[in-house]
Amino acid sequence: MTTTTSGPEALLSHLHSADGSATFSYAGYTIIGAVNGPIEAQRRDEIPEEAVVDVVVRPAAGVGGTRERHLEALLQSTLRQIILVTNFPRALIQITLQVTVAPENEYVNTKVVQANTNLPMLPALIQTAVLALMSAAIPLTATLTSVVIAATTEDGSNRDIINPTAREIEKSRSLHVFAFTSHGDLILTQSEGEFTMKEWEDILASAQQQCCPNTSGDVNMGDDAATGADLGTFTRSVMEAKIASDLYWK
Amino acid sequence: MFLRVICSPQLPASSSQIGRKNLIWVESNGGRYIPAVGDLVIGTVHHSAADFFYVTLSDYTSNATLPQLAFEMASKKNRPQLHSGDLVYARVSLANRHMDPELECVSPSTGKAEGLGPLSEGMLYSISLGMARRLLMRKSAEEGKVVVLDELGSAGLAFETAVGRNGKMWVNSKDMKTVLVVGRAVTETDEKSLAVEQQKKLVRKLVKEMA
Amino acid sequence: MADRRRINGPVGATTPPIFDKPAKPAVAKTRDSIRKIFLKTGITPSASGSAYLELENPNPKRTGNTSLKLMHRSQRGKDAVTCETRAKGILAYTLETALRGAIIADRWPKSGVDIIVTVVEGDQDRDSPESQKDDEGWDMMNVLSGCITVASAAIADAGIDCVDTVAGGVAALVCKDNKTAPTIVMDPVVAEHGNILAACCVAYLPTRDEITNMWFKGQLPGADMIVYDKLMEKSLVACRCANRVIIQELNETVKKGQGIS
Amino acid sequence: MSSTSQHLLLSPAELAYLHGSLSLTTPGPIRPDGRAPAQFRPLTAETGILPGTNGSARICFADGTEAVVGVKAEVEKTPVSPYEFVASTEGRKDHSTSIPQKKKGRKSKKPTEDEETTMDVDDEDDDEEEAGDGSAAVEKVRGSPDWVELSVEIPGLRDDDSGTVFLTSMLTEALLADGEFVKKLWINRRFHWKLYLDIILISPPLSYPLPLLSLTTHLALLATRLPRLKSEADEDPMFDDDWAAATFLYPRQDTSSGKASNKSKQSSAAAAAAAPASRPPITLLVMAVGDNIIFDPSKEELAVADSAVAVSVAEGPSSESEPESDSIPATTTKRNLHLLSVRTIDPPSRLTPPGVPNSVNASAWGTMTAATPTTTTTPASANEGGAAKHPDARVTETEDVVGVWKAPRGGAKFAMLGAMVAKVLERGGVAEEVLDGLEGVDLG
Amino acid sequence: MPLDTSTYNLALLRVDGRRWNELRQQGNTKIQCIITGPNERDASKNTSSSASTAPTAGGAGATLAVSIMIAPFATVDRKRRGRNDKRVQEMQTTIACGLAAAVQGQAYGPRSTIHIALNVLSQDGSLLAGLINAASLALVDAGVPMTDYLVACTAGSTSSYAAADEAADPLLDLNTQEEQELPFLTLATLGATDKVVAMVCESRVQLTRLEGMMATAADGCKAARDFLDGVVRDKGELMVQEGAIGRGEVVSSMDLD
Amino acid sequence: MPREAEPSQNEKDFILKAVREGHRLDGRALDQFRQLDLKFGDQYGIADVTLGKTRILTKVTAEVTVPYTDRPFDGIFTITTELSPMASPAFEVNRPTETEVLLSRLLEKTVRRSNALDTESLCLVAGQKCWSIRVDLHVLSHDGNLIDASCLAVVAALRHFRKPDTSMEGDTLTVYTPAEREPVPLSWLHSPFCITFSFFGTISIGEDGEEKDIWLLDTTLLEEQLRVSSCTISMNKHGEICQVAKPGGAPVEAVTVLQCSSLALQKVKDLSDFVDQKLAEDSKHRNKGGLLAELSAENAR
Repeated sequence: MTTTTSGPEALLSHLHSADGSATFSYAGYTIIGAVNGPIEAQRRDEIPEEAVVDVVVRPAAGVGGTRERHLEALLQSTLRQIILVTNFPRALIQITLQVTVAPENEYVNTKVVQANTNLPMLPALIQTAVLALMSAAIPLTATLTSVVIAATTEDGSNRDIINPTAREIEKSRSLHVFAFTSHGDLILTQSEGEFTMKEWEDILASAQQQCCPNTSGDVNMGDDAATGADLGTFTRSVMEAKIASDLYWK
Repeated sequence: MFLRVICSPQLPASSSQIGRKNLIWVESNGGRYIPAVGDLVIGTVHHSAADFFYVTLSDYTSNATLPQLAFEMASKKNRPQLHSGDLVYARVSLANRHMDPELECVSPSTGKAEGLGPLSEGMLYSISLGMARRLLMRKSAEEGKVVVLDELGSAGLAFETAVGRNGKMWVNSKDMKTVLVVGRAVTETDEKSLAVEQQKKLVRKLVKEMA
Repeated sequence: MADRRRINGPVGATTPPIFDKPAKPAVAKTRDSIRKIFLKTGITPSASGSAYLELENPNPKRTGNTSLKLMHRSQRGKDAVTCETRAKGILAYTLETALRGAIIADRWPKSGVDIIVTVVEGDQDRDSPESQKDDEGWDMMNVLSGCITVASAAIADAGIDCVDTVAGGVAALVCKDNKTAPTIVMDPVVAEHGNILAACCVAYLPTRDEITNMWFKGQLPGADMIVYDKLMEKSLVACRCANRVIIQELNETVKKGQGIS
Repeated sequence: MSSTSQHLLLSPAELAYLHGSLSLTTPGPIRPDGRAPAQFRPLTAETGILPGTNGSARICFADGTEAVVGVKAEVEKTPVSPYEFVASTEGRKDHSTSIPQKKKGRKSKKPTEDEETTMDVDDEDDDEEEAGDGSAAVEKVRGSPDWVELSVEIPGLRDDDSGTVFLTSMLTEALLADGEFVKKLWINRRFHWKLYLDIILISPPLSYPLPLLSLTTHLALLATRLPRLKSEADEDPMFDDDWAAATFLYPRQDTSSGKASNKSKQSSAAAAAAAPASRPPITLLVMAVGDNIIFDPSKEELAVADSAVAVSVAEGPSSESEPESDSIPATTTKRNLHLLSVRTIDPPSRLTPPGVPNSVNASAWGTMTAATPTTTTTPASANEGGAAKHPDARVTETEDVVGVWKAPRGGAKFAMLGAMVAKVLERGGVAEEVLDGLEGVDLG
Repeated sequence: MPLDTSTYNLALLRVDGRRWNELRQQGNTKIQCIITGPNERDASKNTSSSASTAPTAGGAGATLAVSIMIAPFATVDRKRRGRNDKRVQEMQTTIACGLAAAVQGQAYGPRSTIHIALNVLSQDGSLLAGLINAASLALVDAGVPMTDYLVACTAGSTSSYAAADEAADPLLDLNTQEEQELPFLTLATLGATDKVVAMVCESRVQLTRLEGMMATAADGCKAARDFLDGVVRDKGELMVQEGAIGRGEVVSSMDLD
Repeated sequence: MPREAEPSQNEKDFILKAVREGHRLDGRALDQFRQLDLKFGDQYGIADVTLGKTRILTKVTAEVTVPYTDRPFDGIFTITTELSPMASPAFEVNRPTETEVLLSRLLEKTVRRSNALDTESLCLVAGQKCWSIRVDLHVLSHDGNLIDASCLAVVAALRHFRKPDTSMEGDTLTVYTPAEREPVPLSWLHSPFCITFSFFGTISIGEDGEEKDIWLLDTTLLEEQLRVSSCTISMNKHGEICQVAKPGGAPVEAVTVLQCSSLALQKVKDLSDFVDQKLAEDSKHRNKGGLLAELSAENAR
C-alpha cells in the first residue's frame, strides 16, 4: 500500500564549511541540512542556562514565507526536545535546511509562491535535521523518525497512504504528520483536514508501526516493502556507516 | 535495553566508558571543538587586556582567556609580548560549560613551558578533529595509523610540527617548500582518509615533485 | 529566539468593503457629552498590566485593547523607564509622548515598559463615502484619545507609579452644512458631522491640571484665540469624563483585591 | 525625538545652571548664546539652487545644520468620483464662510452674514471662470490631500524611524490643515498637479530639525513655479515651455500693494482658488522653561525644557475690510495668520539623565522623615506594594532640590500652552518676523 | 581635452569644528559631501546602519563609513530610492574601499570612524566619478592625511558594442544621455599616476576597445587631479588672507583626538 | 555577533611569502582553477556547481505574471542570491552582507544587463502577460571565489532550464503543463562568465626594481581574506566585455588590468566549452530516459 518508489538515501558531512551536514532524499524530497554549533549566540538572543536552537528552512525557489516560518517553528520546538541544550548555555545551535528537490505535480504548473500545505515536507526536514545534528556531533537524547500519512476515500473504502504523492495529497480527506523518538514516544503530531478521533487513532497506530516497528530497539528488522522503509533502522545504519568511515584507520 | 547514544567530538581524556548509566561516547571526526581540560590547543591571540590574552580557538566561538602570567618565567615585571594575530600553543586549564575556557602555557606542577608558548613563523593548517586526535596519540604511527610525518622525516625533510586538539596543525621549517609539502601530505591524508600504504605513496609523490 | 525575519503575508490581501452611502448613526448624542465608555483592567493575565476599552455602540465603535509588560531590560545610557509603543508609527510616537509625562520614570532604573496597544476596531468609518478618506486625520485623534485612556489604565493596573492617571479626550469644531454656524462638540463621531473644521486631542492629568500631550489641527479663522481656547476647554472636559471612568474602574479593582485579602 | 537630535550629555551642574538661567523671570531668561527669548538663530538662505526642480531652497543655521528642499510637479489625471466632488465643494464653501464669521462678531451667528458669505463664494466662482474654467458645469476648484507627497530624509535615520515619521506627518499636516493648499494644484476637472516635496537634512541633526525643515519647505514653496497653462477648460492640459512665463505657486507681490496687483496675477494663476497673498505654512518650535517662553531652542536648551510645542501657522487672505487693520501701525505688515496645527513635542529633557540629590539616592530611601504626599497615589500603585512603601521618596522626587536639575514630570499647564500659541500668533510676533524674513529672500 | 569641471561652486565652503562640506558640481551633476569625525567606532554602528565601511591601513587605522543619499528630485523624472538599494550600496563600498587605499588611516587609530556623507542633489551622468572626486576633495578639506587625491573620471566609446569598428573614438566625462547610449567605464586613479584604484564598467563593449577607453579616462583623472589641487590651494590662500589659518590649526589638532 | 576568526599573522606572512615565490597551499599554479564540476538535476533548471570546496546550487523557475508597466514588451528576469548561515554563520538571514550585495550586483550586471537572456522573448501578451524567470542561488559551501562559481551556476542553470510551452488562439493564452507538452528552452543570446583576479601587492622584478603586480585566480577563502584588492572581469567567448568591477582596494597598474582582461578571455573560453560539453552530456542522458531516479540520486551528492 506504500507509494514510495525508492528507499531513503543520505549523505553525511559532505559540506566543508559547516560543522555538520547531511543530504537526505526520500519520497521525492531532497533536502540539504547544515548545522553550525555550538557557537556564540548574539547577546540579544542568548539564553543563560540553555543553548538557543535556531532553525532556518529555505525553499528551493523564492524567499521563505509564512509557510517556511511555520515549519521552522514546528522544527525548532521539536528539535530542542532532543538536543541536550543545557550542555551549551549561552550558545547557539544553528540548523539550516535547504530544500533542493520537492516532488512536482506533473499536472499543474506550480507557482513560485506555493500557498499549499506545509505538512508533507515535514518528515523529510526532520530526518535531515537529525542526521545533520549527528554529523555535527551535537549531543542528542534520542533520534527521531517521522512519517506523513494521507487519509483518502477511494470508491467508498477508506485508505491510508504513507508518504503520499502530491497528487494523492490533493485527493486526500485529511493529512497527518507524526514524529517519534527512538524510544518510541510520540513527539510531534500535526493534522489537517477532516477526520474523526477514531480515524486519527488508527492512523497513529500505522504511523507508529511505520516509524518504530519495535520500540524494544533490536536492530534486525530491516526494510520492509509493505510498510515502507524503517527510518529508525535507516538512521542507525547511516550513523554506523559514518562512524565506520571516521574510524577507518582503526 | 536501549542505549542512549551521545556523539561527542572527542573522547574525554581517560576512558571511553563514562560513569553515567546508559551512556557511551562515540568518537567522530566531525563537529566543532569543545574545550576539555588537559587538551593541547593552538589558538590565535585576538586581543590582550590588562592581564589576560583573549585567544580564539575556533571561528564564531567566544574567546578563551590566557593569563599573561601563565607562561614560563612570567612575572609582573616581564610578561610575554603577544600581539593580535600571534599563534600560541597552550593547554586548556579550565573548561566549564558556563564559563569561557581558560588556557595556560606552563605546567602548573613543574613551572616549565614543556613546549607550550608562542609559535613564531611557520604555517597553520586546519585538520579534522579526528586527525588531530590521531596525531596527538602517543604512538601516532601505530595507534593512529598516520605515518606521513615519519615518512617525510625519513625522506630527509627537516621540519617541526605542533598539533592542537581544536583541529589545528602548525608546521615550520627553514625551507618553505618543506612546510608546503608537510601541510599537503597531512591535509590530503585527512581529507581523502588514506590508509598507511596510500600515505606512503603520497609522500613519495610529493617528495618527487619537490625535488 | 525572536524571529527577526521578514514574514511575507499570504498572497493577495483583502480590502475592506466600502458601502456607497453612510449608515445613519443609531444613537444621536448631544454635543456636550461623550460616548459611554466601557473599561476593564486586568484582562491579560500574562501581561503585568492590561486594559480593555470599548465605546458605546453607535457605529462605528472603537475598542482599544492594551496589554503591557514591565520587564527588566538592561539599557545602557538610559536609567529610566522608556515606553516602547508598537502601533502605527505616528500614533505610537504621540502616545509615547502622552504617557511618558505621567510615568515616574526614575522609580524603575534600567528597565523598560513595552506598551502594546491593539486597536481592535477603529473609527475609520468604512461605510462612509470614499471622499471621507481625507478625514483619516480626524479619526486618528479619536483613536489616539482612546489609546491614551486605555494605556494609562493598563499602566495603573500594572502598578507602575504615575503622577496621575492620564486621560485622553477630543473636541472638534464642526458644522453640519455651510448654512448653520460651526459648533464645538466633544468626542466627535466623524460620520455624524458632515464636516470637521478643526479638532484637538489632549492627554490630561486632571488632578495636576496639566497636559502631557496636545494635538491640534484644522483651520481656525484669524489670529484670535477664542475658538481655540474653547476647543481646548471642551476637550479637557472630555478628558475628565474619561478619567472618571478610569478611576472608578481602578477603585473597583482595588476593592476586589481587598475583598480577597 | 531623542533619536532625531543626537543625545548630548551635560553634567547635573550644567543642567541645573541652564535650567536656572533660562527660567529667570527678571530680567528674563539668559540663553547660552545670548539670544532674546523670541529671537531666531541667524540663518543663511538661498533658493533656486536646483535647476532640475520646480522649486528648491536651502537654509543653514549658524550651528551648521543645513537642509535642502526640492519640489517637483507632475501632471496627473484626477480620478472622477462623485463623492470627492460633493465633499470638497462643501469643504470649500464652509471654509469661505468660516473666515468672515470669525473675523467679525466672535461666532455670533446671524443669518445675514451667511448671506453675504455665500455671495463672496459666488464672486470667487467668477474668478475661476476667468481662470479658464469655462465649462458650463458650476464646478468648483477642489483638491485632494493625496495630490501632495512629502518625504523627509534625516541622515543616519531609517525612513520608517518614528522620529522621521513624526516630522513628516507634522509638516504634511501643516500643509494640508486648511484645504487651501491642494486647491492650488487644480488644473481642470480631469487633471491636477501632483506635487512632490522632498525635504533633506544635509547635515547630521545637531538640533531638533523641525523648524529648519519647515522654514526650508516654506521657502521652497515660495520659489515653486508651475508652467503656465495654455490649454482651455477640461481638455488635456498644454503648457508653456517658456520657464520665464511659469507662474509662481504662491503669487508674488510686494507686501504693501494691495489686492489689485495680486488679483491680476491670480487670475493668470492656474490655481485660481488661491486666496490672495496667502503664504505657505511655517512650523515653529516653542519651548517653556519655568514661566518663560523661548523660541527656536537650541539642543542644549531643549535638554532642560519643561515642555515644548510645535505650532504651525499660515497666512491667509488679508482683506482691507478688516476692522483691526487700522489699529496696526503702518510699519508692521498686515498679516492674517491662521493657526493650523499644534503638537506637543516630547522634550528630550524627559530623557536627559537627571542630577540626583542624596535624598533620592536609592541608598537613602526610607531614611527620610515623611511629609505629606503632594501627588496623588494612583489606586493601582496603592494596592501595589512597591510604590506605597516609600511615599516620602516620592515627595523629594517631586519637590525641587536647589541646584539639582530633574527631568520634568507631568505635563504643561493649560494656560502655558495657550500662552505659547498666542505668542506665536501675536501681531508683530515671531511668526510674522520669520515670514517677513523669508519674504526678503529673492527667488532666483 | 574638454573636461567639464569648469563650474565648481565653492560658495558654500565652510569650515567649522568637526564638519566640513563641499558643493561640487560636474556638469549638471551636483554633489555635496560632508565629513564627520573621526569619532568613536561604535557610533557608526547604531546611526548609519546603511553605510558601507572599509578599514584603512589594513585594519590598523580608522574606518571609513560612506553613505550616499540620492535626492528623489536628483533625476529628471523623480524617483524615490530605497536606503538599501543594491546599486547605491555597491557605489558606497567602491568609494569606501577606494578611499581606504588613499587615506593614511593609521593617524587615527583603529577604533575611530570617519563618516563620509554624500548627498546627490542633481544627477547628470558620471555619478560615481563625481562622488569619488567630491569625497576626496572634502577629505583634503577636512585635513585627513592622504597619500594623494583619489580622482575619478568616466570615458566612453562611440558606436555600440555590436559594431567592432576600431575607428570608434573614445570620449570623456559622459552625461546621462551618453551613458544610456554608449558603452563607458568609470576609472579612479591615485593622483596623477596610472595606478587603478577602482574601475567600473557596466556596459557591453569589445575587449579591444578597453585600452583606449582606459587611457582616455586616465587622462581625465589627471586633469581632475590638477583641478582639485587648484581648488585646495585657492582655498588655502583664502584662509591665509582671512587669517583663518590659525583656526585651521585648531581643526587639524581636533582631528587627532 | 558571530564573528569569523581573522587568519593568524603566521598564516598571512607565510601565504604572502609563498605566493611571491609562486607557490600556493594546494600546489596549484597561480592562474589555475580548482577541480570544477557541474551537475544537473532531474528537474529542468537545477545546476549544482562544485569548485574545490565551494559548492553552489541554482534553481530556475518560471511563472506567468503581469509585466512592469514601464516596460510592457519585456518579461521579468530576476536573480536572487540569499546567502544562508549554511555557507557561514556570518551570513544572517535577511541581513544582506557586503559580500552578498556585491555578488548579486555582479551577477545582475554580468547576466541581466548584458542581455544574455532575451527578455522580450518572455513577453506573452504585451502589457498584460509575460513570463517571470527567477533564478535562486544557494551557496551550500563557501571556500572562496563565490563570484566565478555562482556566475557559472546561473548561466548553466538558465541554459538547462525549460519553461512550459504556451500557445495563443486568438486572444486566449494556454500554458501547457509538462504532462501535456514538453517544455521549451529559453531564448539565450550569449553566455557570459566571470573571472576574478585577486591581487597580492607587488614584487620588483629585474635589477631596475620595476614593480610587478602579483595576482591569483580562483582564490580559496583563506587567500581571499589576505588579498589586497580584486578585479572581476565578465565576458563571453566572443571577447565582449560584459562588466568590469574593481571595487577599490590597493591600486594596480593599468597595464596589469589589460593583461588580466586578455587572460580572462582564455579562461572564459575554457569555461564556456566546459558548460557546453556538460549540457550536451546531460541532454544525451535524458534522451535515453528512464534514468531519472538514478539522476536524482546523483543530484543529491
